[in-house]
Amino acid sequence: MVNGVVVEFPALKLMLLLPALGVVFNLFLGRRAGRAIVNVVSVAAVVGAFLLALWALGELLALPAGSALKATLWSWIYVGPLQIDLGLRFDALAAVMTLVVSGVGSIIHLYSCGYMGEDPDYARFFAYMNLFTLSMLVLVLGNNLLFMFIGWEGVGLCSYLLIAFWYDNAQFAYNGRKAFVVNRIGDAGFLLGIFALAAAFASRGLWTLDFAAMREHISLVSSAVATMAGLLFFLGATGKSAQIPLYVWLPDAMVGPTPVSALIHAATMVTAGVYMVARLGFLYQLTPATMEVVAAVGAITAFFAATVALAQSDIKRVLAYSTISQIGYMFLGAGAGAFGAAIFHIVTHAFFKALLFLGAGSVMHALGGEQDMSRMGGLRRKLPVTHATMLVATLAITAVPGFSGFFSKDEILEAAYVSGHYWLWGLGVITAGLTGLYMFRLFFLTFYGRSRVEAARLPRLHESPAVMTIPLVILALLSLGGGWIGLPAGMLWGDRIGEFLRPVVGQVKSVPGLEALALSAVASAAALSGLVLAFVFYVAAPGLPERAAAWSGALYRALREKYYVDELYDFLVTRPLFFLSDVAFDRVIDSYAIEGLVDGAAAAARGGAAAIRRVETGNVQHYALTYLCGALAVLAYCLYYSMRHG
Amino acid sequence: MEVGVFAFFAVLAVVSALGVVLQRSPVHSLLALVATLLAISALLIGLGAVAIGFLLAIVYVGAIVVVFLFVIWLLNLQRDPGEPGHLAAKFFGAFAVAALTAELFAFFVRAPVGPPPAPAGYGSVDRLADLIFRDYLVAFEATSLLLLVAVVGAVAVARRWPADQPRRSGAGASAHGELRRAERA
Amino acid sequence: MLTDLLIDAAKAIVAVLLVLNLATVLLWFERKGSALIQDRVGANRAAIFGIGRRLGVPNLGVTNTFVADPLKMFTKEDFVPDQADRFLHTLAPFLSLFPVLVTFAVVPFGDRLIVGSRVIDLQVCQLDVGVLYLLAVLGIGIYGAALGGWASNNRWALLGGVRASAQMISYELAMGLAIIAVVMTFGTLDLQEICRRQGGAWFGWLPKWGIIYQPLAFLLLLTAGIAESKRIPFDMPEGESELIAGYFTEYSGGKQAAFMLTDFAEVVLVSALVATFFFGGWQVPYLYPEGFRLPGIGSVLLPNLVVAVLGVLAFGLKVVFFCWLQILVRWTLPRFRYDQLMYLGWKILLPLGLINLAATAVVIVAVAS
Amino acid sequence: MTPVSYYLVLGAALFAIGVAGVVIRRNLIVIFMSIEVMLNAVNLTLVALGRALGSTDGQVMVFFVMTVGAAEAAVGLALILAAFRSRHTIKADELNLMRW
Repeated sequence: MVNGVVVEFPALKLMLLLPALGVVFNLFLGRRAGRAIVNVVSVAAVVGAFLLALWALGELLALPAGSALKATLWSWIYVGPLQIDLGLRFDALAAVMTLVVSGVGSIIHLYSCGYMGEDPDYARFFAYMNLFTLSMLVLVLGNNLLFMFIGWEGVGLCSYLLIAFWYDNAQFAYNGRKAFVVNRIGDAGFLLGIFALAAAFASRGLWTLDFAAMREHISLVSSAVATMAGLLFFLGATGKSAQIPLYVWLPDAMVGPTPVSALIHAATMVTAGVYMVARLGFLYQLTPATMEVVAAVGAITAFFAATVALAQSDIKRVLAYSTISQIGYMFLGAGAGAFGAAIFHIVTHAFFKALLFLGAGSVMHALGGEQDMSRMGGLRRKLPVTHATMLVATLAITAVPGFSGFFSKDEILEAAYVSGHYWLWGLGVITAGLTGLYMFRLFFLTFYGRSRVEAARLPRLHESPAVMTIPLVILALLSLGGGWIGLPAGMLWGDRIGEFLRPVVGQVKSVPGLEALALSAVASAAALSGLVLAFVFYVAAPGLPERAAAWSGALYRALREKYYVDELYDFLVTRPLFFLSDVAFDRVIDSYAIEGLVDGAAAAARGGAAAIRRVETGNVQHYALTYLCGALAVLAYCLYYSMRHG
Repeated sequence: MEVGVFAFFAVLAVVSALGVVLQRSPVHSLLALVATLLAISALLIGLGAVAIGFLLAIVYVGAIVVVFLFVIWLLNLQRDPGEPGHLAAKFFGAFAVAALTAELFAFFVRAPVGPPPAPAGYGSVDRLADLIFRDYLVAFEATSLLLLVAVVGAVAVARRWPADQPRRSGAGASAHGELRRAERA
Repeated sequence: MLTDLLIDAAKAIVAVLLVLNLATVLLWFERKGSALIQDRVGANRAAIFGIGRRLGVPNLGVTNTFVADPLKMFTKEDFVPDQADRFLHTLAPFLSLFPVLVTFAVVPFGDRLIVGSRVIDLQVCQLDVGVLYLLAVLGIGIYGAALGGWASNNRWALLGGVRASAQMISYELAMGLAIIAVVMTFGTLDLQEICRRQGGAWFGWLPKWGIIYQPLAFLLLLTAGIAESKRIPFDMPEGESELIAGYFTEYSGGKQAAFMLTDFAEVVLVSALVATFFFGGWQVPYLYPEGFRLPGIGSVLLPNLVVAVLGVLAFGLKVVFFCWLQILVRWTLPRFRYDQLMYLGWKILLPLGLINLAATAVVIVAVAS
Repeated sequence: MTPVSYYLVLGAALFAIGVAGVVIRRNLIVIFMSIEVMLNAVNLTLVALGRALGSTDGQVMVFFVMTVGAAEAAVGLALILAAFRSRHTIKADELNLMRW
């Protein structure tokens, strides 16, 4: 399958070096350098990485299909036959991800300069942001599982640091911890998956974690091991990408600064799980069962999150659930074998979701931090640019034909249908309708209707500065046109991104043109009906939602309370754990066993010391004499040795 | 002839080294130390290490031992009363030293008999400087740093801090203080 | 073999006698010179049978300086204080005088003398590392004063001894730095060789003496040398008005004579060193081994013997000149205070010496490259 | 030439004498002087062995030993001074606050 060449390309190292320098600078000199220099350095670091990525892409395109660029940073672990380098590999998959990470990252960094313009801790913020970019690039570019895992952990760390960025708020800090802990559960799965895979290869005599080598020799792995490893990796993916059952952290992560939500919790980090599954596609293709699990979890999560999003009133929370839902789509695509489509959806999703978050940030900026949609409304005229760009983004996520989301979502649903997952396809279509509903609910509640903004905030209502609106416009253009790189096969220039990715992620069978058109039509109809419903509910007949809510009663409350999942987790996991810690570990094991051990060791040391401290007479000459005796012994041994051996 | 010169300085070195250890008065010990060092430097010159021999005399006799002398004066050390001290320690010490002597002798008596004739320029300043400033340059610079640190440390340790100044009355003490103030100024 | 030994012995004896005699002459010189400077008569006693007076020659005090005083010195009771350390008390004067005298072993007092096939170097002991020897022996010289002061068991003497040793150790640094600068300039540690390299002339008329290369080092060496000999203005160790006579307060007779002799021998030594390092030693301007070569005038061929003798005379003349200079200094300048003395040594001379050394090194490297 | 072993044996003897001084004498200053004797015995041995091997490195070592010895003397004597100031003794066995 892979017939390209691998070319040494040292500039890849530079791609990591730039954000790393940004981190070091911001961390140690940032405060002293001042805001302007920090802004310039941080943005330049990421933009530089983006330009390098473009250069690398140019190099890659010049090579035959399936080629890759590589660079080696250092030799890392050399234990017996196991040799792991910190190596970078820039193939088509990595190229797409790198461009998204650094490109969208650049835009969001730029936006942050404005958004964080008044925060006193800007240097720390940008240090974390650059560190995140660095980690994400490591995750994407790493040529082996272990190096990838470093990036994986790095982004988790940055996510934690940035969620709890305003750490003096106890709730924010708690949410940060929650994200971290939930992620750790997934990471444990990832790590166990690495071990399983490494062991499986090692038992056949292949000591490697390198993607290319593993892919080449994947036939060595039995399907049972592949299933286990695949499920473990997928557990990791559900943690990082916020899928059932480990999605609970993402809605709470919205307390971080909005650019963080845009970059980390919408555009890049949360798609890492999808990327990982795509990267390990060769493994998943071995085990249809795992693929089924991935697809099912994806579709169910998509639907589930979409329903919850219907009833949320916090603008960022709605976006968070929509993110979970969209990533569910990606996993649906990946589970259906359409890794290319999943990656394509990552790209388009990055554009419109970043735009949505930044737009929401712009709205919040204008309203002085207000996140509750019930206190918005009628902002269309006050925030024209935000309004226009948000409209584009909402159309894109609703998958209205022609906008970017349409193409990628269409591809995914088509793949689900073609691979025979009709139920999941149906769920996806329903979710598409829900998407249209809740997204336009958000849009209309925010920009249309009667203004519900608090009176005190009205006079200061203003459009965001250019440094924030320009990123919005760029992202809007990308949301509008970004999908056209992946048209359905045979149309105009065809599926360019799919062809580009094909050597890495493989191909799915497609359906005849007419059937595909029919599938698209169904999905689009669902999406548009959601749109229309939203219009009716929130613009045409504003009283309707309340009545609907009252009518549905318990269902609506369940949706608003997110199906009580947090409470369920609290009851099932958190409380028993606290109880166990408190009673069993603290009062019994810690008090008696561990303290007894520690005290016993201390007592033993004290007793021993009391016995032998008499040696310390404090008289230098006694020490000298002792030393002399030792020297005499050594000398005697040397003498003996030299006499024995001439 | 040569052996005679060696024997003379060897005996001088040993006798005066014994003097260092056995003299009751520190000043006499010190003088014996000077004699030992001079004998050793003469022996070094006899071995062809001319420059190092003279350097030893300059550095040790001309500087280091003088500092010892100052300290002896500063502490106003008189002759030791000669109390027996720890007899056990002395006994074991003497025993250990005897063992050490025996072992060292056992080692060294089997050394090569005659040294080869010294090559031209052996032990000259040129050769020495060549080594120090080329092969051992880093070590040399490190010792210069060491000396600086030692000087600073010595001043810091030996300085009379205001807190522990024992205030004594009397002309001598105040003159001393005046001198210190003047030196500091 | 035996001849060599004899020649060496002869050179040594000549050198020692010359130094000792010169020291004695200096004593007289100082007495009369100080009298001249202070507008008094000075030594004028103990004429033998009044011969001079009968002949109408003014009594210059020659007799009491050269005959009566030594006689008196050596016949006086050798007094050792009761609580003194007798051994060290006796040893100290010799420990003081001996190093100064043996220092002269490496000071060249003339060029080669060729007798038949034998070449005699007019230097007691030719030593490749003469300068190191010089510094080593001067270092030992401290012990004489220090131990003399300590062994007397007298507060004044001890103070004098402490002052003397502190002063000498302090000024030895400046002295060493000055000498090292000269050594770097000429690239040798051999004093005879240093003299030789000061031969010849620039532009045919300016003698290549050390003073031209190292004027600062000359001042440093002269100053430090005077301090080393513990004479005014650096005579704190003996400071009569404060410490009676410093470290030799408790000395009398021959031992005191040895201390005094040390002083004057040191004066001679400083003069000899200054002459050797900075004024060409035995070099006579325009005199080359084959004879005079006067710039712009012509040359005169001379036999080796004449050249050698001229060299020795020139060296003597230079030494006497600097002796005179030191005596002049002694009787003109007031005494330093002790802290001023330390200040001068550590904070002026030492930094100057270091700067001079660094500058010399830079210039040497620049010239070499 | 004098055999090198003579020098080595002499060095050993001087070293042993120095050790004896360190172990037996109680006066810190004298102990210190004995250490200097030991150092210089080692210096002698270094040069003698260097001579036997025809190398100058032994002399360079002596050079470094001297420098270190100078530093050691400066700091050591300063310590003795400080100790004397606070405890009014320089008897090695009376400066034993650091026992037990």
